[in-house]
Amino acid sequence: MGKFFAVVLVLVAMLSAYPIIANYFPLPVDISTHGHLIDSQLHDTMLEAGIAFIGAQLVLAYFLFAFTGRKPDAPLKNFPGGAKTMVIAAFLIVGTEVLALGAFGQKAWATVYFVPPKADALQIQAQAEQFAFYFRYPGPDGKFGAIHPDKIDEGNQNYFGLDPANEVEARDDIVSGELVIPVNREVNLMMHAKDFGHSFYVRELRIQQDFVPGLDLAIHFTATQIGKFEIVCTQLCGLGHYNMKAYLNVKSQDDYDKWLKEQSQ
Amino acid sequence: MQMKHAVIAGLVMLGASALAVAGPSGGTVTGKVTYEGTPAKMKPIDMSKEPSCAKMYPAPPLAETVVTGAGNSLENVVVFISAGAPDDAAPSTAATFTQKGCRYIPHLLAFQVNQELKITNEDQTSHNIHPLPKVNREWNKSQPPGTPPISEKYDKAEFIPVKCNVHPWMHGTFAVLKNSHFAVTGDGGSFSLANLPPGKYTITAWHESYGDQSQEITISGTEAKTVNFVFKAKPY
Amino acid sequence: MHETSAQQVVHAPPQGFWRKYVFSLDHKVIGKQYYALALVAVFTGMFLSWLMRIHMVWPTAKIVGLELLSKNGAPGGVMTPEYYLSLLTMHGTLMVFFVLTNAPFAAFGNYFLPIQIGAEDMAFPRFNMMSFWTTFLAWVVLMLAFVIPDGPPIAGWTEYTPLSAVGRDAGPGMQWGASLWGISIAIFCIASLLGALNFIATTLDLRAKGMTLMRMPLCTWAWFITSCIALLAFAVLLPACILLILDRHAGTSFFIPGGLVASDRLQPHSGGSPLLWQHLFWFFGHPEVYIAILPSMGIVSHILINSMRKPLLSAKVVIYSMLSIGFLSYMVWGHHMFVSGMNPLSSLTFSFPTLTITIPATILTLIWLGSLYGARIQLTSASLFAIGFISMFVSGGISGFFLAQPSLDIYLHGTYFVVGHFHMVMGVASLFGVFAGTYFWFPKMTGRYMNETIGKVHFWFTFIGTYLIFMPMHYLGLIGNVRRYQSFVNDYMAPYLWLHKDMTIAALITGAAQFLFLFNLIYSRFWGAPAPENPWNGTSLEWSVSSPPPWNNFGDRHPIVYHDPYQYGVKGSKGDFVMQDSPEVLASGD
Amino acid sequence: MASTVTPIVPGSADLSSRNNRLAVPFVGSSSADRASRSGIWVGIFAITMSFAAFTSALFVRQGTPDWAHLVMPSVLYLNTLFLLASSITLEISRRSLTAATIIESDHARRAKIWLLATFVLGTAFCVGQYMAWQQLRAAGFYLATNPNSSFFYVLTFIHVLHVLLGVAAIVYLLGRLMASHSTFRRSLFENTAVYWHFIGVLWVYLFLLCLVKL
Repeated sequence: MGKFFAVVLVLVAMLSAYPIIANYFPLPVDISTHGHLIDSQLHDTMLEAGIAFIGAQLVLAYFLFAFTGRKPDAPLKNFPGGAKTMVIAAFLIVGTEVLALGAFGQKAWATVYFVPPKADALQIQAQAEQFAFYFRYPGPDGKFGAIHPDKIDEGNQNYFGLDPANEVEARDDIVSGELVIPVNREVNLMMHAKDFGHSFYVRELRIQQDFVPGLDLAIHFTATQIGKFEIVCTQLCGLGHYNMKAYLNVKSQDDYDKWLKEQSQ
Repeated sequence: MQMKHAVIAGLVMLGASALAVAGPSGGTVTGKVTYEGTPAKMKPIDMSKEPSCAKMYPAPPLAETVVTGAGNSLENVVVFISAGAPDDAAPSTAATFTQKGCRYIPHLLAFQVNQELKITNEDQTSHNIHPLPKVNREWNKSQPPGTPPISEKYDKAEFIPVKCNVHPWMHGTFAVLKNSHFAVTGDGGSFSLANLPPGKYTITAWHESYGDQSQEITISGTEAKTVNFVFKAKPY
Repeated sequence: MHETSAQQVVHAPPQGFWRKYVFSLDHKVIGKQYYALALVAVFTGMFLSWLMRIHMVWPTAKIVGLELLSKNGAPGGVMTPEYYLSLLTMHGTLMVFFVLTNAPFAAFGNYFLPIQIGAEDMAFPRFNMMSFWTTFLAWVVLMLAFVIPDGPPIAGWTEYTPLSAVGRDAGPGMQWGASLWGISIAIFCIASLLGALNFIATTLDLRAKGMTLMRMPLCTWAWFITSCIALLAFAVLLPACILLILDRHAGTSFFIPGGLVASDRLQPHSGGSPLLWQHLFWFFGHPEVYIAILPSMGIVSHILINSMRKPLLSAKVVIYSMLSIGFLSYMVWGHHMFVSGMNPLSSLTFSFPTLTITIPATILTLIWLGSLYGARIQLTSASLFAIGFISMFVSGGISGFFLAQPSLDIYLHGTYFVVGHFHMVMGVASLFGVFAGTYFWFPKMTGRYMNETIGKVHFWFTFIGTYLIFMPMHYLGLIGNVRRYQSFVNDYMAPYLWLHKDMTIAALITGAAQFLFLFNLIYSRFWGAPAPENPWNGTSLEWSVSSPPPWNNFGDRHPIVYHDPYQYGVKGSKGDFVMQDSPEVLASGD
Repeated sequence: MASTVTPIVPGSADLSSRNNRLAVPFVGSSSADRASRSGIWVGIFAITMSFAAFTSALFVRQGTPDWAHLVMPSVLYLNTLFLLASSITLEISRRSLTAATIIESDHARRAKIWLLATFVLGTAFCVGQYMAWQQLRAAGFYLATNPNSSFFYVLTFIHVLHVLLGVAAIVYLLGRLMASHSTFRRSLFENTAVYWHFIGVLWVYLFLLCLVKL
């Protein structure tokens, strides 16, 4: 039984690690300027964690193989060094790992959260609601109309509760169900939640940020590749959560300008 | 300008109603609903979130809050007898409300108190029907594709906004009415209420964003009357 | 003071059916009651997970008879999106509160903690009874959510505000279902506080003569530490639930900000803070993870030592590691909120203690592994699960290493990576502890052995099945598979749906295997082979009393403890072990 | 040493356990006595944690635009006096009881009277808190009026619940003292006293918190 268990453990370790080693589940293409930091961090962690995982399982397997079904009078041995080695090992190996990963890991985090957006970053407002994202561009005047929750009229496409009747800034605001941005241009996304908590997740951008009702956050990123990517909600927001998605449409500067012109008609 | 249009339209309707008199019992009220002023420009609905629906339209459909037609005619106005007529028993036939292409067909569904309401989902995606009544009981049901129609009833007269929680742009209206004398204006904005027994009535026209208007009329015998409604349209 | 004996008649021998089996003051009966409740809850939760897995991969599938469970939730047997979320919420709540908190901690703790420290009962038997019956009440209130027309809440077991706080406009189940949830959890908090209080007082003051703290068995230590954690955690969750209920029904705005428009209605609230709920909840929520896993660590150590026939490399190190885990568990709650909009600086301050927790965890693992070296391992169903626990703990624990890093959490948060992680380490691992404990202590609790053959089959299905279900979740997390989706409509998920199908099949088989365990329990309870007083040649006090023990545990005997709990691999009068309360003098030990 | 103490029966069931009679000076020997004392302290710890949670909630919640100052009802000052006084009376009662040699002694009689006073003051506090709520309502501040009133009602109400628990314990003790030649655990009396002082301190804290923050 012990031998069998050992074999199973080895198989488990190998089969669990194989898909990762063979890269059956590759990370999506990285279209952000900071993504490579996260990817390399993930790669390093995977390496260390993988070694620890396989190592532990194999050791467990070996000990099972060696020390099960022994005769009742078989001599009991203690692991050389005893507990002290274990503690020291844990502190050395894990401790250094912790510090290393902890320290390096913060770089990616810092570039996302601590570096302020450039002054010329493209200002776009994102509103998350049950169960869609809407994006607002300030229009020619470069100013956003104020949000009036009581004026929201979705049947009439007024998702933000704009008041064009009384506010000039609101009249030229462009609202789109698709996040269209120019390539290689920093975007400062101001995040507003209309009803509940939502989240903005684009795998390729390596960006995930919650929308917090009552707390308007901003996150900034630069897309480096033209194409269409999925924006999904990762924060449980109600019955349509699974279906809450939009598209990130990265266009060349010209196409983007063209699109903007069409919209402002 | 608009007035002139309306008058012409009225005359046209008079001519038309002369034929309608042929109806056997009771009088007939016909008319046309128009607007004056500039109505808000309906924006195209952005369905990019739901590709299965978006691909059903060559060009994005317009929002239906205000639907206008030739000659300033106004659609989706429900015209009904708000006073003077006795309450009618609900008909046995069901009123059907269909979700197709992530829109409500019809946009405004008028039916009677206690009349069966059948809601069907012809889309490939899950919908969620959430009427927001004030006097009736509120319910909120999802309808995955391929599930049997939802059957409901309302026991009080009310104009009920209907929304789909999953697709924010999907908005419609249930007009739950006391009696069988009602009509919803379609293309051209005209309506006709037939078989009105003689009597004094208040006839009301209701529009989801322009509110309602009422007029008093007296029907004697099988005469045909014309009633027109003109709503004030706002650009925003 | 600790040398004081706990000699006292805590309560008179139980008379009559009600006192004996229902409103019993006997910690052993109460322990069994907790176990039974957990058993019902775990099978309910498992059944819900079946429905979820089936629906997840065949969203439009008609599940026969499901419409009977809920007419609105599953019209014509096809589950609606919100009903999926209802089941998800109930699965999480049942499993976390009524299984992972009840089974390893309340059930086994109640039954064995007093016996293992040589007490005749808990310090406050009436509190003890109350805490079980309040727990039961909490369960009843929660299950009511299934029968009310509104259905169970859809906000997940974390009940994030404002979704959980605004009521009807948040969707089906959020009108009364969510209120029931809040009330149920509030009641559960009170019950757990009473229980924890009892555990602590009992451990501190009712220890038998000679039972110093360091002579307590490791599982007793685990239960003691856990009760300290629980005392803190539930004392914080209770106020949170009260405030939530007030927001829902009294119109206050603790968690609900102003200007929210849900279902086209402007919500009449202002100024509340959604993050406040998250902070309060996770201040409870993360320690809760250790409330679930620590008792299993203790139980597993206890059983491993017995089946290795030699003590661990160092019991002290294990105790200190568990203590430091318990302590650190209060400094790490923020790692659930890295991308929640919390100040990014605090994310960093939370990530370091989180990474640090891996040190005591690693020490524990190394101690377990290292102790296996040179042992005479006997593979019983119990020890199989105990060893399986180590494997699970490693697999699930290591993935926590990714999530502890804010920068990786940006990518992995809210994906199946998280689901795989906590199911393995918090869910299955601690359940392995419960299984091990059951196979190990069943003879003591009932006087009969469980069937070993069925037990082993049960183990292999469970062990392999677990890996088949939860390992792939990590992979799916890496490709950004979002959790809590009722069906995977994202374009990038299309190539991977087959994997979800396989996981569903694995889940169905593994789940089915659990009925072997259920059968084994019931069968062995009545027809199992009779077990002696000390079937596994154990050393701790529970093996010094008859199986099952008398109502006052030790009869008129007042046990006196002479040794450390784990005198194995020594020359004792009875064999290769010496029991804690046997006065024989040892060359080794103390 | 302590292990020589003979078993003790909780409650008054067993009159034979002589060392549990009031007549005998209290000895903290019985493990059950110690357990109940640890119990009360552990309980106090838990309650403290809960109110710490409420406090942190208050600190997070403050400073929002809807945060409006709340004028404390004047009766609260009186209530505070009541509760503090009740702690003193209870302490006097406890001491005279410890000094009591036999149940019928003057000490014991004094103990009863002061315990009664404690009960009266405690009840007065609860009534006073109720009046405070009435005053607030009269001033138009309801539970949901603004976060300040919300917190005030929540904190005071939950505190009063704890006070009522203490009052119940005092009533029980009174009953025991009134009944002639009854015996009960001194630890029960001691623990009640500890708990009562605790809710007194807790109230002072809450009152200051409300004064400063709300």
